[in-house]
Amino acid sequence: MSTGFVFALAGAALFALGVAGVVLIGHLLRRILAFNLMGSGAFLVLVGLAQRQDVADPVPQAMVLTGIVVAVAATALALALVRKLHALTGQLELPDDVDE
Amino acid sequence: MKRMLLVALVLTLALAFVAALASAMLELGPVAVDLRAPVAAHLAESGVTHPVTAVLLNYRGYDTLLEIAVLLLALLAILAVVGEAPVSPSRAGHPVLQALARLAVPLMIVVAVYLLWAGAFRPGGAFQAGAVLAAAAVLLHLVGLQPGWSQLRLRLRIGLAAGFALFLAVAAGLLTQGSLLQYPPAAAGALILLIESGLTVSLALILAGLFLFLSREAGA
Amino acid sequence: MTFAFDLLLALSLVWSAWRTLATPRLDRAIVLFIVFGLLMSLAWARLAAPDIGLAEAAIGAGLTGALLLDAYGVLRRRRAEP
Amino acid sequence: MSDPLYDPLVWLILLPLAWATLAFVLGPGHGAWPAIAGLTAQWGLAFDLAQKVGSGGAANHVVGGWGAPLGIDLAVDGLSAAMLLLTQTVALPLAIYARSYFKSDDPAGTWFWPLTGFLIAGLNALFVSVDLFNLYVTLELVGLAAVGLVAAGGGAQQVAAALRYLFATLVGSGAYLLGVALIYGAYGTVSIATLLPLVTNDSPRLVWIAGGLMVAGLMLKTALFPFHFWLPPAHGGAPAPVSALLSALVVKASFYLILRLWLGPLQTVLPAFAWLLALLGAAAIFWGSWQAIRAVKLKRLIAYSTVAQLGYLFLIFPLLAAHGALQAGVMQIFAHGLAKAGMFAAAGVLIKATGQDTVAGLAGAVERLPVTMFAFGLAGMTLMGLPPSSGFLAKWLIIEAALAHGHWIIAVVVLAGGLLAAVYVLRVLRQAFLLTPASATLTPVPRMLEWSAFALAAASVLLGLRGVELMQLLGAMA
Repeated sequence: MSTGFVFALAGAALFALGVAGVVLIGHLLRRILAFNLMGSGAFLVLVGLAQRQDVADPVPQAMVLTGIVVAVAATALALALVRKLHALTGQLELPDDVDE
Repeated sequence: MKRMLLVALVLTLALAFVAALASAMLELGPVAVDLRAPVAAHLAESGVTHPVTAVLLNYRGYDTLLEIAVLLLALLAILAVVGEAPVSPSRAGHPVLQALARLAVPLMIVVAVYLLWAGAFRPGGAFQAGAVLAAAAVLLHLVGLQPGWSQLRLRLRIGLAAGFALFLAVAAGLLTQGSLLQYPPAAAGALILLIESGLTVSLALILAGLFLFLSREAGA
Repeated sequence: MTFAFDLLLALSLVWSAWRTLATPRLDRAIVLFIVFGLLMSLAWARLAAPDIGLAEAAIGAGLTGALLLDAYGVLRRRRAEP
Repeated sequence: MSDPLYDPLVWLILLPLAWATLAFVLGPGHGAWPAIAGLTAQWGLAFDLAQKVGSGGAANHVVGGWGAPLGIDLAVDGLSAAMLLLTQTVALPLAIYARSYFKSDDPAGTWFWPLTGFLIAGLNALFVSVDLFNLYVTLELVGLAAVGLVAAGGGAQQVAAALRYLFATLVGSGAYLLGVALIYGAYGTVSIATLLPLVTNDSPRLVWIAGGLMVAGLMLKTALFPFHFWLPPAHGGAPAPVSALLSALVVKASFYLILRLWLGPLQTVLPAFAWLLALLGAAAIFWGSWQAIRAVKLKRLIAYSTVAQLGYLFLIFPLLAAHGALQAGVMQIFAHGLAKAGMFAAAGVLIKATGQDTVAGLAGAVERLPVTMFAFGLAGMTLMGLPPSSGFLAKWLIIEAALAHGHWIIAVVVLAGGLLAAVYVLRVLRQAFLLTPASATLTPVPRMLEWSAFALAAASVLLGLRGVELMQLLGAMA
């Protein structure tokens, strides 16, 4: 089994773990961690699967560079929202959505 | 009890998904399109010799243009969320740490300039350079030499937007060559270096801003 | 030999990711996440992608880690104050 | 193209990026005029492009001059041209509305203009892109801009809604990205045109998983039942111009992408899911309408109506083989886009004027705000599907396509959905016709707010009379 393949498989596991985390975990900071794991998983699949013959492919590598920047942008925004929510309510979990 | 069932269900689904994905990956044959050949074939016209930089700023430069827009946008959204907050006095840092930071920062600037210049022919480029510069600013903040940013003065706004605006202007200007971001091969190297230099400054400011705008309410 | 290293690295990635989500203490979770980011940089190096390795270490582990730690610090201080 | 500098397709992306950046540099609260000027020009470009495409010419642009699969291509067919036209047509009146809506000291309006600029740029870029990875970047541009707009300057409720929305949109684009990664792994390209001949019935299993992931992610972003949980708080809690932009345009963008994949590279894979999507669409119509009927707050009601109206879009999937189903879907996108923008804009006026955000607080609105209530009624007419509105035309086309296939059950769902819509629209109108309570006070609102809401609502009805042109545009689809 090639290096690319091993990491593509790890990426698939990380993605699934991340999604399960986002779905199951209520704590918002941990949810942000889970989202980042999920993103890293997708990146590993993108490069690993494309390089399953172990020949470097610059195209998916450049895509992942783009993806990492997008992910950090999303993470920073999520953290800003969590900090704001905590400042306003003192909570680190989402309140129930009510229509009153 | 219900919670346990939910956890078990989701984890089982996740495992099943991984198993299905893994087995499907294993039965994959050779690919129909191999982009390595055209990437290498046009490298001479791309203006750089490092293939990843060629993809990032030339072949798929349009992706990168939009990606910088995403980054600037995220900073904007953060500003819209946190609003105008009173700036907290910077934490009093340890003098030894401050001295170390004073030593480290010039070194980091040198590294950033090297990374920017190296990007044309080896790993490196505007992103890594910008990240190192941003890290220098964050370091200064952590040891108490740089307060969190409170007010977004015009000069700072221009600095944050300049890299993107420059990239956008070059992309649009190259319409005269026939299409968006169509570098003339002779000028490609110079134009890419110009864009990357602008991006390095703005990326550093934006990445540092992500940190410094958020941490200004640190004392609150 | 290299295969064994790859396998070990891949397993450590998944394990550190799992611990990040499962460990009860938040500060440990964040530290584990930063460790995960550094392991990712190693993985990128193994995948002949040094550009991503650099970016991952600087942005993925570094900046994201700093943002998370800063947020954690503020939240803890807020909790301690009132 | 004779003059390379004038390519409407490219300027539809560059212009909003430029005025968004300008608005950011101008600073907090500034940028309304560049935005309105830019959107006016964009409307002209979109109209020009639609005419060109409608008369048989396809438009494309080879970014960087490389050509797919090495570079990124942009292309416009009838469907994209229609979406571009709708986007500018909805955004321009909303910009005029928002300029009067946000007072200079309103924290929600501080960065409204640059955020909206990036949102519109992302939408336009999404509608013209034919590269799966580039589409991912545009999805993130749209998603983060939308979340920023929802959260801007808001209280705890709004921030919580934005977080819910952010996680939904991030997981959605994450699933889409994994799908793209698998496609690249299987074929070595992400260009739609290159993929088209490669993806066949006997494609590897991985491609099916990829298709499922991409569509599931996009369903989450489109808020298709049961993934709609994030929509009512976000659309119901945001400032009115933002709610209007999100309901009219943003959820349509991810739907458009499902349609694009369905008709394009994944046409051999996705039809296996057709009835599942239609079933969820039907469930969305019933559940969304029921929640709208029960809603306490006015904007909550309108947001749940969006959940229901999105359901109709998914009814067309089992019918797509038939002539007319695509036209029906696009007509519904237009009808709901215009009507819902008008309705949220009208609701914004009502809430500003009466100072109350509940349906019960609307008593007496008709005599005091006749123009706005008339706008609300017109938009409601489109949502119910009464002739001659475009909503009627859309529902008629769906029913026609359904009966042509012998799928009468879809026709029944459409008719029942119209009746349910009538219940929640009439619930608002009935309240508005009640006598004004003596205690009520009325804050004067700028005329411009009322009339821009009216223009959007009226357009949703009048489009029903000019539907033929839109159909012709779609006829030019490749």
